[in-house]
Amino acid sequence: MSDQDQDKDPVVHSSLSRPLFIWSALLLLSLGWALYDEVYGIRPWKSYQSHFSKVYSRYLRSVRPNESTFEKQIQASPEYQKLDRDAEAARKTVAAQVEARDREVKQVLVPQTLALNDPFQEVRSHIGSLTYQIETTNSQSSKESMRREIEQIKKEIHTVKLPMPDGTTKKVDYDYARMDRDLLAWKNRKAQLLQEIVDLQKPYTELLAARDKYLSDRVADVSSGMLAGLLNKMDDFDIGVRQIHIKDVDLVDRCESCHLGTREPVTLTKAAMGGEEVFVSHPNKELLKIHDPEKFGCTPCHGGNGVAVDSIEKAHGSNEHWLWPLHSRENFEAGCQQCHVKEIVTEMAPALNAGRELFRLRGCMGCHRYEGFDREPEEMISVNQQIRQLENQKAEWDREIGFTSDKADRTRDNAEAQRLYQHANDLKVRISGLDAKIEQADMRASNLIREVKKVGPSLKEVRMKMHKEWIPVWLQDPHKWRPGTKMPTFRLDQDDIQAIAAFIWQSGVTGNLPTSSPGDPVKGKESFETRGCMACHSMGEGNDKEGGTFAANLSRVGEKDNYDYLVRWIHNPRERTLPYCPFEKRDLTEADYKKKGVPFVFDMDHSKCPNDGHELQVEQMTPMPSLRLTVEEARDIASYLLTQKHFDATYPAADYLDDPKLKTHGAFLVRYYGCAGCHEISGLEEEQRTGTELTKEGSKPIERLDFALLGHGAEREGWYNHKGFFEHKLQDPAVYDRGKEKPNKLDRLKMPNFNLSKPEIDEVATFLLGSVDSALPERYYFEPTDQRQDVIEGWWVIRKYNCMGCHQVHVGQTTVFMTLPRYQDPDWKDQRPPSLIGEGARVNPAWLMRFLANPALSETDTNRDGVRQYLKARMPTFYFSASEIQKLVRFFAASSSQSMPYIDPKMEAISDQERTMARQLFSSEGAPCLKCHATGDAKHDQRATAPNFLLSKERLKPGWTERWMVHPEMMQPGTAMPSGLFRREGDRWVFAGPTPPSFQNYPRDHADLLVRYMFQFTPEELNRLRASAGAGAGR
Amino acid sequence: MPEKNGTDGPNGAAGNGSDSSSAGGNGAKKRVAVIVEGAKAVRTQATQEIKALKHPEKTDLWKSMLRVKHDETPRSRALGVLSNVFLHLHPAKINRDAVAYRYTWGMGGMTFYVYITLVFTGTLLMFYYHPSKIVAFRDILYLEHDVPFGKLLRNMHRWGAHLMVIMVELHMFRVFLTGSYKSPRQFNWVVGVILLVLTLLLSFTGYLLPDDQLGFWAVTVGTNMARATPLLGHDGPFGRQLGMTPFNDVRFGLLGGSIVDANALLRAYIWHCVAIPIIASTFMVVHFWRVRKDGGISGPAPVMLESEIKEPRKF
Amino acid sequence: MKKIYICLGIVSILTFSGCGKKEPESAAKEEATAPATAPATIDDANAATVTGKVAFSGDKPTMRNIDMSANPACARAHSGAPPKSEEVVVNDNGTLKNVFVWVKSGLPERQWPVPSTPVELTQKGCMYGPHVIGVMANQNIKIVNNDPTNHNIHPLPKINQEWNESQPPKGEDKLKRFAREEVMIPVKCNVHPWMRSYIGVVNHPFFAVTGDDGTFTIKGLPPGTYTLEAWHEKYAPQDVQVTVGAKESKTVDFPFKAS
Amino acid sequence: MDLNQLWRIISTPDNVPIVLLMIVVPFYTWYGLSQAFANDRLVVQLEADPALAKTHHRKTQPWKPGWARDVHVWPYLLRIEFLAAIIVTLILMVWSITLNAPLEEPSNPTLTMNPAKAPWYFLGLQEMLVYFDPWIAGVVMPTLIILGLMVVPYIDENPLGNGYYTYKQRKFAIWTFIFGFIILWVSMIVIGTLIRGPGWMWFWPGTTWDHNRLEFTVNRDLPDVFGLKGRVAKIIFGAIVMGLYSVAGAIGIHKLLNLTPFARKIYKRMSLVQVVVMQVFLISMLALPLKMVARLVFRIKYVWVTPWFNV
Repeated sequence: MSDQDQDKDPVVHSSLSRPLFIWSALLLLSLGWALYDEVYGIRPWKSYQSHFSKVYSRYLRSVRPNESTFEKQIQASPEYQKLDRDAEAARKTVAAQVEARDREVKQVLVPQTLALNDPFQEVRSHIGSLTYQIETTNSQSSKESMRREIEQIKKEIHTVKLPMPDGTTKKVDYDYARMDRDLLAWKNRKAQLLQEIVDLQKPYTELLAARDKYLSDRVADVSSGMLAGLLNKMDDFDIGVRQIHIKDVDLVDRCESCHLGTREPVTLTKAAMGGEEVFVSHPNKELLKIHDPEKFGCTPCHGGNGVAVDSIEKAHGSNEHWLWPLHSRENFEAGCQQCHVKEIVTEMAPALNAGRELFRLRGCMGCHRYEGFDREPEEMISVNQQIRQLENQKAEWDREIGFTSDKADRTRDNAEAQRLYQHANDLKVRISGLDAKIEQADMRASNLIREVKKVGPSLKEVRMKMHKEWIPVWLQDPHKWRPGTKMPTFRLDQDDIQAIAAFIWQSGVTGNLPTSSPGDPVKGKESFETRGCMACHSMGEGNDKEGGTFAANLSRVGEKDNYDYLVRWIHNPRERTLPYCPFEKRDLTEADYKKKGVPFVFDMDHSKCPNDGHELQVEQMTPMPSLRLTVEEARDIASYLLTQKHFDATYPAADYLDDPKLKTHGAFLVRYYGCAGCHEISGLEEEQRTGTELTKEGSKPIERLDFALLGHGAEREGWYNHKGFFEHKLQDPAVYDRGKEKPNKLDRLKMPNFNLSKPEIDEVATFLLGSVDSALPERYYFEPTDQRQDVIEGWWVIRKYNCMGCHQVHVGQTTVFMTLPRYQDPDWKDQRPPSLIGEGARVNPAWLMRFLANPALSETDTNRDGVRQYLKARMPTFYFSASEIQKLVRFFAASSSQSMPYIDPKMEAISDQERTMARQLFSSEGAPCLKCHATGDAKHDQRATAPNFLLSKERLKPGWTERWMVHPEMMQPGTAMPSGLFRREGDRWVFAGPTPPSFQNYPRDHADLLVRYMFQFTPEELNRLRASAGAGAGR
Repeated sequence: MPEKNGTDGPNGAAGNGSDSSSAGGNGAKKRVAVIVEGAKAVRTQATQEIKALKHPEKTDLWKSMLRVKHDETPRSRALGVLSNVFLHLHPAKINRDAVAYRYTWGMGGMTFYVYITLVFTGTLLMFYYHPSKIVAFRDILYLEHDVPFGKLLRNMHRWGAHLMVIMVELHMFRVFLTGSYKSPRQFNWVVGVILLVLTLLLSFTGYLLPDDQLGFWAVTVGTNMARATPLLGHDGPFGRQLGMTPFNDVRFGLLGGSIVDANALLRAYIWHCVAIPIIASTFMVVHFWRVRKDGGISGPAPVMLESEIKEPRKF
Repeated sequence: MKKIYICLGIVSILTFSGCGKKEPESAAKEEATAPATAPATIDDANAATVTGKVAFSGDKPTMRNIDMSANPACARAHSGAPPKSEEVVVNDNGTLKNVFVWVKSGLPERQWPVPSTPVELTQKGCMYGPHVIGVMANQNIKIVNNDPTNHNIHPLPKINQEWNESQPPKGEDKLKRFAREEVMIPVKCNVHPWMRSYIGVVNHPFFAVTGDDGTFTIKGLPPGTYTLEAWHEKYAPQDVQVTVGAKESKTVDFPFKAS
Repeated sequence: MDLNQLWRIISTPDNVPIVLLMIVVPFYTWYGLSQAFANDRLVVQLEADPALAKTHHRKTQPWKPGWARDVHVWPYLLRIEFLAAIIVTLILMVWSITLNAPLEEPSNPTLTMNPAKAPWYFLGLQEMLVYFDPWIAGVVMPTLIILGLMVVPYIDENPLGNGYYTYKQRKFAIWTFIFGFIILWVSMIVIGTLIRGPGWMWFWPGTTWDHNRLEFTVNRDLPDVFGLKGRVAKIIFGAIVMGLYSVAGAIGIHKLLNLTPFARKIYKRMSLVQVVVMQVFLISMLALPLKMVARLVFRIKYVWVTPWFNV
């Protein structure tokens, strides 16, 4: 630096332009960055979209040749060609006429109307404005003058150049009236001509439609025309946010900005989309049809943040602080639960249904309240409350009647007295209404007592049922003794086990069991395997296990049960040793009855407490039904079951079970661990649940889920969320005790281990994850007020009694019978219990009600099945309560869209001649009906494989019967009822085989005839039919 | 451009001429000449005026807007600042060393600049925000995901607010270190303290507006202190004795309720967007005005020696 | 102006650098090339033949009589000799009848021509005949009712579609086919519970059913190593490995034992 | 060492300003003080050389005769302001692009956040809640801080150091301010942000913020330490202690202000009102660290227990 430089004032002479430039440049750069961020950085969907349009068009192009060659083949087919030719011919025949009309419209009417329209409108608007002035002016004289003016205008002549059909123009003089007239005439003429064209072309357009339908009927997925359309769409694919906006909920879902293939008409797979899973179609189009995304959006079911499109993490809601993250693959169906919360079975949600079923069957609901599950006890309380309220109301009105009458007696004014008397009378009538209400509530209460079921067996009967030594072994680890059992493994030490076992043993009731002689185990095995036991119970261990999972596996039952008890149990599982009085809160004994001098009898018909008249619990609280077996058969089965054991199994002596000192502690532990949630236990009948309520567990703030010491590890490992919490808890319920210092055993987590498999854990987790306090508005909830409500209610009953073990109740369902090896055999296949799909359309609800109450359809002859006596498996008696029967009947009606109540359709009476004809047909060799259908003849019925026609009238609905005869394979593919029995002839069904001679010249529908015959069938007619069949056979 | 305009003129005139000549005869020629003449005059005038545009500062329009000439004479420079409504807070000339960053740290000015930025972004944010429960949170999501530059806007507002608090504190730190609060600037320091408080309150009221857990609990914690106000809070000393309950104490007044709820949100919004900015702006005006009136920026002043201390005035 | 250009330049660089997303190219192509197997013709020149017989050892089970008394129309067809159950038919030469022998695996992936002639399954005297038939997938089965009584034909496949159609006495013949390989499909008649037939549906023409002499012949096999299976309705199926060269003839015997 | 936790705390968007604060406050402290020391050296030089003092321009900034003492605002100041505006905008832009403003769950009054923290600039007050009752920490203290700041110009009677950085000439003022600003304000914020975890417990940087952590501390009131039982006795005792503290503090401050001749000179210039006001504020300011020590070291909760309030 020189001196001169030093002398220069640095403040004045320094230049700032360089830093200014640099910083400005940087600022501009940052602006550019902001712009980039705005346009691309936080809009990753843009690149997804351009990628999609590329991959998708490539895919469309690759499938198009296939489709189009296929289509060309169809188009080359003679049928198509013929349709095409016909259409063309039809077009040609009317072409000239159409052309003439078209020409008139286009060349005459339209141009002329156009030419006349302007002058007409001008005059009209002038008149209009004058009219307005007339209407608004006050001066009469000016009104008059304006009216005159209007008249003048109307008379004015306008010369209009009208174009003529030949191309020339013609000058025509018009006044207003004529213009108006002509325009109207032309308009009408035009409409008439256009209609004529349509009418003329009708055959052509119809043929064209037929031709196109022929093509579309034969192209499976999408036509090549459609593909071309899609391709065009891809060509002008515009990149932009795709969003669903539902205004009233303020829901904005932009999921489809990246998931572009979701609703494409072509089914897109991962492979088709170049390995990009993000572009695949929704896997269940059916589901999307019910839940139209335009109405439901995406996130209400799937979770995630529908608004966010700036990153995958945010869009899927997996960022911190977002409360509703996307459900992961194994828990997809959690989304269903939040709206379908009232259901136990939701169609198309198998994992969720399985989760709910586990929650119910494994007894989770014994400790955890969940709205809707095990609701009977709660309902009982509310019904009793209702009864009390009604009684109070009644008493109050009663008093008021007294007061009012008194007051009326004393009043001076007649009118007033009359009013008061009237009021008193009104109250009386209203009280009678209350009585009816109370009666209903009473009935409901007694129904409810029957409906309460427990997941586990009653422990009151252990003394009669069990081997004493077995109990401690079982308590030690139920899953070791019987893998997969419902009873979970508790964290008990030896002292606890002894105390609990002792309490259970000592609190058991004793009673007299009839001693039974031994039965035949071989016969018993046969009965066990064919009567239907295996729809619920399984037999065999490990891989040999066969049968249902609804109830216990019985492979080792011989090691633990007493024979006599087992016989009683199999004969009627509902039979109790002692009735329980919920009012006195104790089991009544014979002494109670004796005191009152009443015989010691308690059953459905003798269900009142002798002491206080309250409704008694007279049944075991088990869903197990009675198969109406004879005592002999019960003995056989019991003998068979007792052979089921490990012969080398030993049980240490357990004398401490009688040690009274252990009882108190045992009682404490039993209460502490909530055993009474699943078992009926003396003294603990009214126990409350010990666990937390889980109805809204899925939306409990994560902070409230106690991860204990695992929280930080969970955060690191990425399972610090509801899913992770549930899964770990279910996997090992004690997991959150890990590392905790809890010297007192009772401080430990007490939830027992259910030893669930991974899929089971996923299913339960799905259920819990869906159990949320939904933010969706009411209308999204599936709470139908129509018949679908009956379906919801019915499913609870069906699940409760495991109807699906034997019957197919909904389409696509597998029953346990369908999986049993024995029932794979062609002969045994017909022995499977009937499918109940379409049951509502098939049977008369009044009959169904009777049948459900008494499946034997007889009070005396109970050792049989009321309808299908040929089946070895037997419809058991469930002792349904009245309301359960109502629910079931309504369920079947609703699932077949049948209106309730059912009114028998009026049926045309069958004439004698027709009856003879039908009888002849039934008994002819050509018609096989009587070969399979039972006739009541013992010998014949041995081989029968179908119900007796005598039942038809009461049991069936005629419409269904006819549809069944004509097309049984449509209702039950693979049914024993052969199809093709009738063929269509004109507009009637005609029997396909040879008909008796009397049928000649019979002009009516054969199927209808047979239906009428069946529905007017009588026992006498059956005899005649049998006789004639015998005679026919003799022929 | 001007050249092109110029050439266009005759062409147009010629076209005109040819058109009229076909219509008229001899007299038409004269008329054409007159028109051509006129067109030429217009052209020259246009050229001149366009040339004049090269010096916009000399136009009347310019003068009317800026009132002063812009040349590099000291007078013009001084006038440039003094006669500018935005710049006249500055004096025409200042202490040569005050220009350097060392002394001032620039914190005051930058705070003001950030404040302006905040007003700007805040105003834009107000277009998209409704101060009511549920909607407020949704609006933030909307800002984040829908509004063009909405995310940037919100980020700038948030970080600007934090930056402003930091800058205000540093400004105060500097003013203290340089002893600038001393006579005659004592009162401006007081104004500054008030502005500091207002800045904190601005930031605090804004904290609640997204209505998320963070803001909700921060404000809950913050306002919970108010319940312990002596005499006026129901948890404060002598509050109970004076009949304070959660429903009539000072906290209730702040929140418009006993809990942080819709009313609190609305109050925070109005304080944040209307009341405090107006108050703060007023104090800022006073603050700046006092800076000028108290003799401009305090330094860097020449150092004073102990020996030069004057005796204080005695009252 | 310059600044704007620079800025634009930078912005555009940033823009394009963000766009370069790699695309997986291959997947769509793979999809397009689905396995398209050419229809194969049997190469007579090199064809090998496998023959053999199914021997039966042990006690010859007695053939149960079928009681048709409930159905006089059926019983009449067998006046005199009551028909016997065809569950196990042991020929006089100690071989087993109605054994379905087929090439279970080892054949190249090819489409074999489906014969246009249908295989016939008759109902005569309320018995199916033959008791065991083999067809190729999509080959027609002609079902004939020669009885004066109504039958219904009810195959109970596990893989193919199940159906159950009635056929009136002397009614029109039915042409039916199964599209997928399945060994075996039992067929029954619900009206006449004793009636039973088995249909073996195979993707190729290399199968045979043993007849009265208990032998079978599988012709036209391309050279190779195959697993042959012999299936019998009562006894467990047996597998045998066999390798044949061009024009070679091999003999394979299956020994079945009474259980 | 839980680096993950440390990173989480530091990278929480709302904590970034605190990190910034931790950088800029030391920087500017150094920046200001270094200029102060330079000026002090100049003062020493000038005191020593009265002749030079007459001619010297008395600044550390360079100066040559002929240079203008004042410069035009336009362009010399405005251009810098313009540059500053650009830089601030740039910083704000980059910060806003790279870091998103926090947005947590929608507010939920039933779900308390743990820890629930006030905005960072109030964390000092929240930290004080540990040591004082809310009415002091939340109401009295802030009021005192504001008033205390306001009275500063009116009690500072030191005529030196007006308009230039200096340490020597204003030792007491600078120490007081640095103590108040850096120790009591900024470092409290830092503690509140980085160190106070769930349950407002003390977590050293690098330890895991464990929600399950339990701490056992018994805090006693000072009267209890001395075994006082009666209510009145406690009131009187507390008042006495408070009084003693005030007197001791006043004497201490008085001594401090008379430490050097220069200080004495300044002290003498102060009026009685000024002295009293200053004493009040300084004593209450000192009370905070003393109470912290009492609480953290001696586990003392309250000093003065009355039925109406506790101190």
